Parts: sequence; C-alpha cells; structure tokens
Amino acid sequence: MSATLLSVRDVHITFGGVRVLEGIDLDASRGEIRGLIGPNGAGKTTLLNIICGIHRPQKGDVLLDGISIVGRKPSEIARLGLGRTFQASQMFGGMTVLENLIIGLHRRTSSGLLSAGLKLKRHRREEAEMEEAARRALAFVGMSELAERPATALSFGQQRVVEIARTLIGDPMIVLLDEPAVGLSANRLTELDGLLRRIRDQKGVTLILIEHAIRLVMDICDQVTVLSSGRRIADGTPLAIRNDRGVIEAYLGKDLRARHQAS
Amino acid sequence: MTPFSRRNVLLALLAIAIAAPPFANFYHLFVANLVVIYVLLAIGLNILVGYAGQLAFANAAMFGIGAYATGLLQVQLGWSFWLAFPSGAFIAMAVGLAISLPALRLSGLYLALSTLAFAQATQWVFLHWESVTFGAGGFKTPPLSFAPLPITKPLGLYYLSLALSVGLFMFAQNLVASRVGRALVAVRDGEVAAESLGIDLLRYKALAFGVSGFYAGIAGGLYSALLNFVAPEGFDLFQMVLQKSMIVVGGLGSVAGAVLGAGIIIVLLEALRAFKGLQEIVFGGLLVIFVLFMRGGLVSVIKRHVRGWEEPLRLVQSTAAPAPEVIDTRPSVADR
Amino acid sequence: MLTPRISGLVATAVLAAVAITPAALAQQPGLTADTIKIGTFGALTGPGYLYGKLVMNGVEVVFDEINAAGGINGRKLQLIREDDRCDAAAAIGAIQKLVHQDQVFALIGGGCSNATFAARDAIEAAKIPTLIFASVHDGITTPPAANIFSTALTSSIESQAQLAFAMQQNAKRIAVISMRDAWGRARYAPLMAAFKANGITPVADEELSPDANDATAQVLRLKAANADAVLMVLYPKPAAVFIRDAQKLGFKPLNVGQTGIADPSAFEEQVGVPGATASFRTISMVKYTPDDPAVDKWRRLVEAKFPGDRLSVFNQFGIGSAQVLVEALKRAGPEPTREKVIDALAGIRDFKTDVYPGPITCSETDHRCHKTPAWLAKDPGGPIRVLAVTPVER
Amino acid sequence: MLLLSYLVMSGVTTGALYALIALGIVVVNKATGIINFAQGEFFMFSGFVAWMLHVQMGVNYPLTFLLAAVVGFGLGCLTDRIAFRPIAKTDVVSLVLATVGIAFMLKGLARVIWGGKADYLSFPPITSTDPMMIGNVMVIPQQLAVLAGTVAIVVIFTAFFRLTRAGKMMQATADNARAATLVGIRTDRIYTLAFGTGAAIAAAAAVLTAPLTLLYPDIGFAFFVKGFAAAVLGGLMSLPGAVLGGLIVGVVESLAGGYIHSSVMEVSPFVVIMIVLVLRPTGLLSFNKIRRV
Repeated sequence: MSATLLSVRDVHITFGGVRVLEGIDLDASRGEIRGLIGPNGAGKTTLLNIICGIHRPQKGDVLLDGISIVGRKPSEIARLGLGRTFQASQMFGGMTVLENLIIGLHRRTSSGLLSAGLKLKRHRREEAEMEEAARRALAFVGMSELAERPATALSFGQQRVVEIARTLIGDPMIVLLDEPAVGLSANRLTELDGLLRRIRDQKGVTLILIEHAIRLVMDICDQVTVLSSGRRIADGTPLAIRNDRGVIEAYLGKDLRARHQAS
Repeated sequence: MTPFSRRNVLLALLAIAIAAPPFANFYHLFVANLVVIYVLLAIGLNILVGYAGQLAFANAAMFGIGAYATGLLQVQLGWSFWLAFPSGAFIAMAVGLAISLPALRLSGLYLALSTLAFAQATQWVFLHWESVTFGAGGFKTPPLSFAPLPITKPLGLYYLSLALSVGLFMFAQNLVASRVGRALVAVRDGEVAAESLGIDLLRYKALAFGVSGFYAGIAGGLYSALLNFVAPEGFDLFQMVLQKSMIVVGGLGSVAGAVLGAGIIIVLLEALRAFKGLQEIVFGGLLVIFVLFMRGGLVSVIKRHVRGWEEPLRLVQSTAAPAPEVIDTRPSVADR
Repeated sequence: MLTPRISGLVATAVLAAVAITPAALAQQPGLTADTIKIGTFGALTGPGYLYGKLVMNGVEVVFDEINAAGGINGRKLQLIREDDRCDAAAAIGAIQKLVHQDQVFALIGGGCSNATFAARDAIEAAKIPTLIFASVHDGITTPPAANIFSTALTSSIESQAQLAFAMQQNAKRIAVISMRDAWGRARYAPLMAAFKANGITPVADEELSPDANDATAQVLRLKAANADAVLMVLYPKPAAVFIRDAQKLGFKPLNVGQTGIADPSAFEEQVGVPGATASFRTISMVKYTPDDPAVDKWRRLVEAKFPGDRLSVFNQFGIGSAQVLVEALKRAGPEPTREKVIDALAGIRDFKTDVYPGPITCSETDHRCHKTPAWLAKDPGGPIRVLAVTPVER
Repeated sequence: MLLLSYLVMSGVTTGALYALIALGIVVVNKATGIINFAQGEFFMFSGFVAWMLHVQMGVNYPLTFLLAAVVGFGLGCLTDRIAFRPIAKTDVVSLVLATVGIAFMLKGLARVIWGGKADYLSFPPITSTDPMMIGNVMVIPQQLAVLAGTVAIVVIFTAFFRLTRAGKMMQATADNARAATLVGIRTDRIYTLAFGTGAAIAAAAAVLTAPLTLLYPDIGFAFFVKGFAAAVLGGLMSLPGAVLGGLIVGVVESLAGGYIHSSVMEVSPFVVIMIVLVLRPTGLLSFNKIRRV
C-alpha cells in the first residue's frame, strides 16, 4: 500500500479544438487535503471530471490506488471508492434528506430487483441497516432534525453539507469537492472548515478541493496545486504557493505583480 | 386514526373488486377487467416515466408485443395459453431491455424520438410480417378455458387479472421503496450525481425498461385473452396517450396513483361515450387541465387533504415549507 | 372517486330496479308499447368517423322519417349511438353496453372492419338481430352467425367485382396498389384469392400509405411492370395522390377504384389535375353520387338535420341499411321479438331501397345481403355515368 | 438514372414539407427545450382555416396565406398561454403531455367543425396543373412552389434570428435562459413568440402544401412524426439542420420505396433514425456539447 492514493499523470484533453488541459500531473497522498486552485477557466472542474470518469482524456493516465481508471464509467469509479460533490447543488429533489443520504450507501449494498420487489428478509435487514447508517451520518454533520425534510426545502448551504455527508456515507477513500464554499455565509464557512478537518482526521479520507475562497484553502490544505490555462503552474504547501511568483502573476496579471510586491 | 388512509382505501377497493362480479353484468365485468389490465400498464409505465424519468413512447408497442406474443404462440405454435402468456410477458421484457440499450446514450427528447421510432417500427412489423402476424387484419386467439375450475371465462379472466394486478402492485410498491427504487429516482433527478454515487445508469435504465416491459407484456397477454382478438390498431398513438394520461392523472411517480389513474381514465372513457363525437376534445382538455392544475395528479391532491397517504418512498410534497435559513445564492452559469 | 367497482355496485342497484319494474315486455329488451330502442356502434371520433358517425347520421334521418309517419306499428324508433373508436376493445365494450346496459332491441352498425370483427363473438353471444352497415371484413359474415346480416359489400364480393371488371375491360397485365391498414388488408387477401381463382397473378403489387403525399416511387414501379390496369385498394386521399402522380409521369392504365372512392366527382376535385381521372372507374356500394337528383330528398333531410354537413355516400350507406332494418322490423309484426326480426332479416328477398344499386337479398345461409356493386365513371368535366350494375355471386 | 432523378425529385419535394414541420419543431425547442406535439395539428388546423377562407369565402391566395399565418401565430400564442407558460418550470414529461392534450383538442375540434363535409377536402392548386419538364424530369409546378416556399421561409427565419432584435433575444434565450433573464430579456415573451412563430411556419406550410395533400383532421400526426424525426436528425437546435433532416427523411423514403419496395417506405426513415441515433446520439448537425456539471 503506497502512500500515494491518487495519481494523475500527464493528462491532456481538448474540446472542439480548444486545449483545455495540457500535461497535468497531480498526486494526492492518503489522508491529505489537497487544494486545487486557479483562475476561472483554468480547467479545474474539467480535471475533476476526468478523474471521476465523466470525460476521457486524449492522453495521460489516472491511477486510483494503483489501478488505472481512465475509460471506466463514472459509476464504476465511484464504486472503487471515489466520491464527488458538485459546484451546483445535486440533491435528488424527489426525496427526503434521509433518502438522499441512503442513496450514498448504494455502492455498498446489493439488493437487486427480486429481493427488493419481493421484500425478502435479507433486503429488509439491509434497508434497516441503511437507514440507521444514514441517521448516524446526519448526526455527524449535525443535521439530524432535518432527516424527514424534502431535500429541496433545505437552504443552499445545508444542501452542500448534506451532499458532502451523502458522499462520505459510502465510505470513499477519496472525495473530490468542487467549490463547497460557494454561496456560504461566514458562519457556515467556519463550520465547513471544521467539517472538512473532521472528515480527514476522524475518517482518514483524502480530499481534493477546488475552491476560490483562498482563506479556506490556505487554512486547511496540506498541499495545493495551481492550474492556469490548462497547465500546472505550481505545486506545494500553502505557504510556498502564497509566495510563488507564477501564481501571483496568473491570478493578478503581470502589471499588478509589481504593485503587489511593492505593497 | 386514519380511516381513509392509503392502505385502507386500497384494501376497500380490492374488497369491492373481489366481491362485485356476481352483481355486475357483462358490460361492467368487461370494463372492470379493462381497468385491472390498465392498472398493470400504468404501474409499469409509471416506473419507467414517473420514477426513472425516461421520456419513453414505446409502452403501447410493448403492450402490443405482449399481446401478439401471447396470441401468436398459441395460434402459430399451438401452445396453451398458460405457457404462452408468461412467455409473452418475458418476450416483452426482453424487448424492453433491448430498446433500453440506446437509452444510455440518449436522453430526453432524443430518447423520446428513438422510442417513438421503435413504436413505428413495431407497428410496421405487425402490419407487414404477415406470415407470422396475419398483418393488419389481426387474428382471433383461441378461446380461453379455465376447464377444471367451475368458472366462466369472463369471470375467470377477471379474477386472474385481478390476482396478477394485486401481486404486481405489491411488487412495484416494494420495489420503489427500496434501494432499487431510490436508484431509479436518483437517475431521474440527476444522472451525473447518481453516477458519482456509484449508480450504474445503464443498469438502472435497462431495469426500468425491462420491468416496464414485463408489466406491459403481462397486460398485453391478458388483453389478448379478454378480446380474443389481436390487431395492430389497438396499440397505436391513442393507446400510448391513454396510458400516459393515466399516470399524469393518477400522479407521476406514485404506484397508488397509477391505480387511481387507470381506474379513472377507463371509467371516463366509458362515461365519455355519452359525449358523442367530443371525446377527443374532452380527453385532450382533461390532459391539459391535469398538467396545469394538478401536476402531482390526484394522489397529490389526496395527500394534501387526507391523512395516511404517504408513499412508502417518502416522496416529497411540493408544498412543504422551506427551511428557515435563507442564503445568498450566486447564479451559476454552468448550471444550465 | 368513482371506480368501476363502485359503478358496478351502482349498476347492480340499477339492475335490481329494472328487475322490479313491472314491464309487460320484460322478455324483449328495448321494446316498450311505444318505442323500440335500436343500438348503433361505430367510430364517432378518430379517422374512422366517416364509416361510423356519418353512416349513423344516415340511419337517423331514416328513423326520423319513419317516426314522423307514426313509427313502426305505433312504436317510435330510438337510436342509441356508441363510439367504438375503430378499436377492438372499445367495440366489444360498446356492444356489451348496448346489449346489457342500454338493453337495446336490435343493432345496426359496424364501421371499421377489425373492430366489428372483434366484436362478432359478443354480438353472436347476445343473439340480438344485427345489421352491419359499413364493415367489409369477410369474417363478420362468413361463416354466417345466426343473427348478423350485412348490407355492406363484403370484401370478397368487392374484390371479385374489381378483378372481374378489369378482366371484362380486356386488361391483360393487372396490378394492385393497396393500403396496409385493417380495411386495406381485409380487402387485399380476398383480392389475392380472386386472382388465384382466375389463374392469374398481379404483375405488380405495391403499397401506399394512407397519409402519403407522393406516389412517384409506386407509379414508377407499376409503370416498369407495364401494368395496363391498376386495382386500387385505397382511400380517396392516397388514391388522389396516386392518380395525380400517374398523370404526371404519363402512366395511363385503367384505374379501378372501389367503394372507398365511391364519388367520382368529389374524387375528380380531390385529384385537382384536369383530365387525370379520365381512365378512372370505380365501384359504388350505392347507386347515386350525392349530387344526383335521385337522392334530393335525402340530401335535404340530412342537411337539415345536421347543419353544415353535405350529403355523402357514407350517409347513403346508413340510409340503405336503415331501410332494410325498418323493413325487417315491420315484417316482425306488432308483437316483435328478436327471433322474429332475425327471421325477417333472413327472409328479405329482392327488397329495393332508395340508394343501393340492386335489390337486397338475404337468405338463411348467406347473410351478405348486398351483392350488386354499381360501376361508375365520370368523364373529366362531364356527368357521372353508371356503367353497369353487376351482381356478383360466388 | 432517370429513375433516380425522379425519386430524388419526389423525395426532395416531400422532404421540403417535412422540413417545414421540423422547422416549427426546432423553433419551439430552441426557445423552450420541449417538443410541441401539437405542431402537426397546427398544420392541420391552419390548413382548414385557409380552406375556409380561400374556398368557402373566396379570399385570394396571397391574402389567405397571410391570414392563415396570422391564425397559426395566434394558435401558437394561445397554446403557450394555456399549456406552456403557466407551467414552464415543470418537468419535460408534463410539458410534452400538455401539448399532446392540445393536439387532441385541436383534432377533435377540427372534426366537429369540418368533419361533416364527409371527406378529404381539396384545395385548388395555385399554379398551373400541367406538368413541366426540368431536364428530363417531369414535375408538377405546385411541387416547385412548395420548394420555393420552403427556401423562402428558411431564409426569412434565418434572417429573423440573425438580424432582428426579437430573433437575437430568442437565440440568447435558447443558449442560456437564466443568463437571458439576467440581462433583462423577458423570457416568457420569447416563449410566446417561439410558439407563435412555430405555428405560423406550420400554417405557411399548410397553405403551401394543401393543394398537394388533401386536408383531413388526422393529417397532423403523420407529419409531426416525420417532422420530429427530421428535427432530431438535424440536431433539434439548428434551422439548417431541420431542413437537411427533412430532405434526408424525404429522400430516404423515396429511394427505399423505389429501389427496395413501396412497403418499406413508411418505416425506412425510422430505421435510418434509429441507426443514426445509436451512432450519433445528438443528431447529424450538432457538435457534442460539453456535459456541464
């Protein structure tokens, strides 16, 4: 069991002739929180989409726990232990909060058509276990009282948290978070900060985090990768990144760099 | 207590359905049998459209395949009904699975057209493969007999249909409240998110098509026995719209709704006989009115006013109050 | 919510009420001292309404006329319409309703072939006197059911007539163009049988969709087969498209139509290309086209009763068949029973109506009572000519 | 070779009609994202109205054309007001079913109003009925009129989308409804406009082709299915795609009828479409959009 859990190697992808990613490398070790930052249009979400199997790179490889996952279906990759949340809310509107969480257990359960339709004993036991696990997970994120609410009745921030919980409940090795802090109030941001730390510390889950809230990234990430215009321009600890010329340039533009340094 | 709970009402309906035939004339029995058959169709279609959210237009064709297969196995191969009927249902299920294959690659309106094209192709085969299907003129099926049992054909067929409907209703109800049912709803509500949670889209879409095909196939077999006649025009556009309106009127994504919808639409079709020549207008208008004013179908109205109508899957009521916290949301362009 | 189970209960109550009513004529449903309830079924909606609703309208004006003259033996005729939507299930439902719910005395109806064919068992089981007014499927009358008679030209009769006509005109290379719907198929199979019986095969056998807007492919194929007569098993719309494209491509065989296109002047207008219908001949189930002065009386009655409508050949189907049914009811006497009416229908010989080309003759063994198609032709711009009335007998 | 040219010619003229139906479908789909199942009935109903104006009331042809288009437009707007706008936010299944309901109502209504006329109504040709020769292919002038009309309608609508303010707003709404709302476009008006123009195209198509195809209440669905197929072939979003799709459907039918057998004519476009959809799930003329999450 190597220390590197996820390894992205020299990934290239173009859409309609536009080179979106050119030769990206990224490694994530077990139990680390890795930030993925960069200006809009840098290709961050595309990279996540490649990792979780929505897009297929023209070149390069992605290894999850040593296994190449390029070309596999997203659902298959998910079953290998990779979780994912999205920029826009992806709650299942037709279900309650609790049911949304139970869905997260899908990959770990096995009831099929017949055992479900005939309500076999094994199936009933599995259902009961799932509900219990889902209630525990809700308690973990401190939202037990919302279990029976329709998912769409939650606030944006609450939906975010439930989505994270839904991903975690499936016991993934690694979770990709796409801008979890978007639209959160300051209070909620602090809560999220705490939640992500607890996830890493108590559950040992590796996190890859796309985020524009630089404060959050600098605060909780162990390592940060910076993309700009489809290339990786920096990789290192938050401290190193903070002082990286290339990064500042990419974010602020060359002429502003002078002022930044002057100030 | 809740005397008019979902369970009690459905049980009461069942009790009436079991006890009524001795008091009913041939016409009532015929209509009641049609209702029971359409209950099967509506449940199957609701699993595909209401739960799995697939905009498919091939249900009438699968109904037809069930009827043709059951009839033709008897007529062409000399099988007994009791063998041909389940075989017909499995053939319809297999066809359902086969047409689900393009469904993974297609979504929404493209899927709608591909299933519509499939339905047209099925009609064409019914019409043109004359050596097997007898073409547009259709064919009579052998009379069905419940021989050892002291029961007439109309009554026997009615009770057979009723028993199958009840059994398959239970099956569907269990199914939608299970891991499988939740996966279907997840596919409907968000394919990408469902995949990210390890739900295999192809598998569950295929499953929905297959189950729906099986229900349609069972219904088709019973239908051929009820009419003693199978012909292509029974499985056309009107049939498709009929079934669609059942699930809309009853309630998309509700098994009990499918039962109510089937009952109401068939009874209404009979009642509309009085509107000589205005059927199309009344029927079309009904569809529009339900979509406009009772989008959750009758079931959602009942849920709002009568206690004890919660679905086994705790499906959301749109009237539920939102959570107190209001948050500053940034419109996301990426979210179409 | 009204489910059929509940309506079943309601119906039970109704039935009980009916049973208690001291009806003198309880044995004869649909019959009271001053009314006779007659049921009719056919498509009121959907494409088949031509062969349903419009025919019923014809029946209704005949009934009105009879009622105005005092009815039959003092009983007024009451027509109860049921829609069968051209659908087998709906047709069976309609029959069950008319027989068991409305309890009519006799039936006159049947538009779409398949629907009526599917309902045959139900009609036969009810032992109710029934006259088919438009459906042509051979299976409806062959083998005969004791209580079902037809004044429609059945498929086999019309098919034989169509082929015989072409052969009389010395056609040597006869081709077929047909529609693949229920009516088209009901006509096609007997047509092929007729070919076989005459020891010839069609030189080409093409298909045209009822909704077709272009028949270039079909015309070219028929032309390539060098056909000198084309038997058309088509509704007016595809037939008009075919004739138009045949004219365009210079293909001028003898075009043989049938009852579906029974109004040559309307057809000429539909084709819309002057001269294209020059070699068009057609069979008609009725002798007169709607603008013939011979049917002036009926045109007035229909157009007065159904404002906005024009008299059509379909109305005439209803007029002829209703006259036959009325005759049978009269012959059944002042105390009619269903059995008497069935016997009366079976006993109709050489009965003349206002519309059919020849006399109507039923018999115990042959319930196809109408076997005299009329042959019509219309020279472009000229009047309609009745070429011949040819009795067909197997 | 002559056979081929005849078949292609007939396929193209039939295809032009399918293309017009497809255009209407695409215009509505572009703006609203749904398929209007009543498109064929718009065609039928406006055709009957035109028949009433032209044949019964003696209105001249150009004016009939104009009035029918206006009636079509009104019918489309009405459909939007009744069966789309109030529920525009709901799921596609419900929206599509509402248009199915409208289709049935129009069909029933047409049968009540014009059904008693007994038969298929004919519309007098506007051009000479004498066939004319193009090279060595004989055509009916009315077919050329349909072709010319189709071209004109495509040009007009392409110009409308490219050049007018309303057209550009429709385009913007189609591309991103939410962004369009943010920049102040009244999207509900756009929806009305889309339904209206879609129906107006159907009405124009009806008046153009009525002399070729007789009018009857059930004419709508067959055309709708072919038009839908054509629209999908063209990618559902593209006006030139719809035209191309229509021509392909028409020509495929004609060639299959001529070279294989007339019995496969009806089914041939559907077989082709099923194959195309399996190979290229988003139609012939659309490039794959990046799936956004």
